Amino acid sequence: MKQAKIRSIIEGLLYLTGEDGLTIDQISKVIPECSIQELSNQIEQMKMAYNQNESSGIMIVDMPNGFRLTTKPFMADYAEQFAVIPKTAPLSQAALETVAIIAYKQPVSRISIEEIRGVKSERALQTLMVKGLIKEVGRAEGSGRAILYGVTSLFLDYFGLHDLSELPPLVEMMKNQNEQMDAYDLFYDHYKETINELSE
Amino acid sequence: MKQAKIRSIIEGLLYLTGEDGLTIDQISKVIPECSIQELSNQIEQMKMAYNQNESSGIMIVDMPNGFRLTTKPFMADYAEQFAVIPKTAPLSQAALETVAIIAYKQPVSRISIEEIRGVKSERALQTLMVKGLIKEVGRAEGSGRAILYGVTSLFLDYFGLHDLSELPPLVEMMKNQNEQMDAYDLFYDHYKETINELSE
Amino acid sequence: MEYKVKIDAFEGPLDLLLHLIKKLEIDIYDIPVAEITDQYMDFIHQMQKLELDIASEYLLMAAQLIAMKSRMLLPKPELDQEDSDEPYEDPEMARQALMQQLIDYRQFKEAAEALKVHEGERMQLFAKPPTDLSEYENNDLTAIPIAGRATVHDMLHAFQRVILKHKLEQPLSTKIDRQVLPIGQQMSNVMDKLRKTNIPLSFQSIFLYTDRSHLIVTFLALLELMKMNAIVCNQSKNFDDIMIILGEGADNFEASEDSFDY
Repeated sequence: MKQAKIRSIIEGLLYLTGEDGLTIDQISKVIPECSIQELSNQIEQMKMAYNQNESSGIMIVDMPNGFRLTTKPFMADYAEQFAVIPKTAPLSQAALETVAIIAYKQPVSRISIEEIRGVKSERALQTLMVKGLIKEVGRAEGSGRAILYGVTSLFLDYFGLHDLSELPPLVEMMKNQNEQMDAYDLFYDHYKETINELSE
Repeated sequence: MKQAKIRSIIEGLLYLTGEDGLTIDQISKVIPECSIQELSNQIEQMKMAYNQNESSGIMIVDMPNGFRLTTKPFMADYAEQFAVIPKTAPLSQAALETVAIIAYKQPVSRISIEEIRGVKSERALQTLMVKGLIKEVGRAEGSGRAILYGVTSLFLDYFGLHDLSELPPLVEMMKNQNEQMDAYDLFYDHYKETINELSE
Repeated sequence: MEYKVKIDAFEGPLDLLLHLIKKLEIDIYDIPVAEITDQYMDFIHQMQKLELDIASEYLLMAAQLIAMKSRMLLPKPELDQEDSDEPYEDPEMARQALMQQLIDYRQFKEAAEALKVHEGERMQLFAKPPTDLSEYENNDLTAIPIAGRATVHDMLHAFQRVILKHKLEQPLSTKIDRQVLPIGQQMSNVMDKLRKTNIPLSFQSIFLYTDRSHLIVTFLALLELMKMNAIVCNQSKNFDDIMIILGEGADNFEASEDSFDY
């Protein structure tokens, strides 16, 4: 299949699926004659083409396991004038801190979160649950069987991250690297597991 | 304003409004510095550009007083192929919430569902009806004679239940929430004790 | 006045301590307990003078700091006293623990800042709703392999979220929001929005926030505007979205913030 044809199909599908986006698997089911590798290459090149094209108001962005078409950032002002977009309030500082702790330490209980933050965090947890950014991922061992929380794939989407490895590294972790290397490795292995889970 | 900029804004807005499309008046409100004539010219040129661009799967079509973006005719086959791919999450969050409320509260009217969810639920109900997970089970007493909904045997089949009694009782869920509260209260009491201890 | 910052500006005692450490240019790895305790207590007293309700977490931290400071003034006990009833708590250990706690908290605070940037960037990007492909879709649910189906757990989870959302929307009993949104101002907001977009706006799109006072003020503002004929509301059939457009009296509308101060 010609390169132009492949791109036109991908663009058409991206347009149709809008905010839902597409996974590379879905594209590959529609264009079975192309390898995943080739499809990925085409998408990367399309990304660049949109970005470089000053006459274009749209672009391709990563989302967990896939891609979607969005307007370019400069479009935000024009888009808002249309009032077609329900404006969502950004997360509070409390919710941001709480979700950051969950993202880095998952699975983690509410009490651990509260120990780190030094304040009650129940309301922040509820907000994050309702927004679908976190979920219960299990129960702690022991008598309390406390609920353990983890982030969802919507978390990645909400913050525009492709996967958890794109989270900025924690500063302190870097500083005491030697001391904490073992802990870090464990931590990283755990990361990878979570990433695998999310991509399932 | 540069021609490229004008085109990019138009493309962005056309993308956002999708099937609804845009009137030339609406575009002109967003780009007031351009005459209607100039905007029409730009759009005509954009139309040609999309048509000539073999790498593009979308095009601009006319509608009364305006324009909208759509996929090119050749995309119909691919759209169909895409649509029949079994989706991993065949029920949206909205549909899941709605069917859960119906399962536990049936027979229940749309208005009751909307009161519980706090949002309009017409679309979710339609989806569930089309998929055969819910059905009309009667009409409410009173003036409105609102349609009452219940779940179908396909619902049981889909969720792998033999009958409705296998649904986890709601009390359980509430209890979990209370447990969470209790754990919290314990934690808080512990705090207070510490304060008392320290201030003694 | 030394402390212009309100206690609301902080996420808790750790956040307040980090603020003081930064302001006093103290090395977080070598915190002078006496100094930080005095500064912290100063702050708390200022707040108490202003009769602000100080959360228990702040008082607990105050107690811990004072305990640490006073222990540091005492001489270290002799070795043979170690197995006495009162176990000796080394204030240096407590200081190290507090330092670690602050460092841990600070790095998550920084991570939260980074996430905030990501959030802001993401909020600039918009996508269209997906096109309805149901005409092509296979609506036969039984054709979906069991592994691909939603589970009872998914459904319960969805339900739980509904309940949580309900709970979250109940007003907090402990917090009284004294921030008043004047009706006149909200009327102006609505009119500005209508004039700027110049297309009919849905009733829903006017209500940006779900807290009760905001909803009520916005609703009253809409009623006032209707009475003035500055806006017209239409609903084509039952349960449809109510659409709002500018009315004939729109040109005469000039509200100031205090025009409806009730």
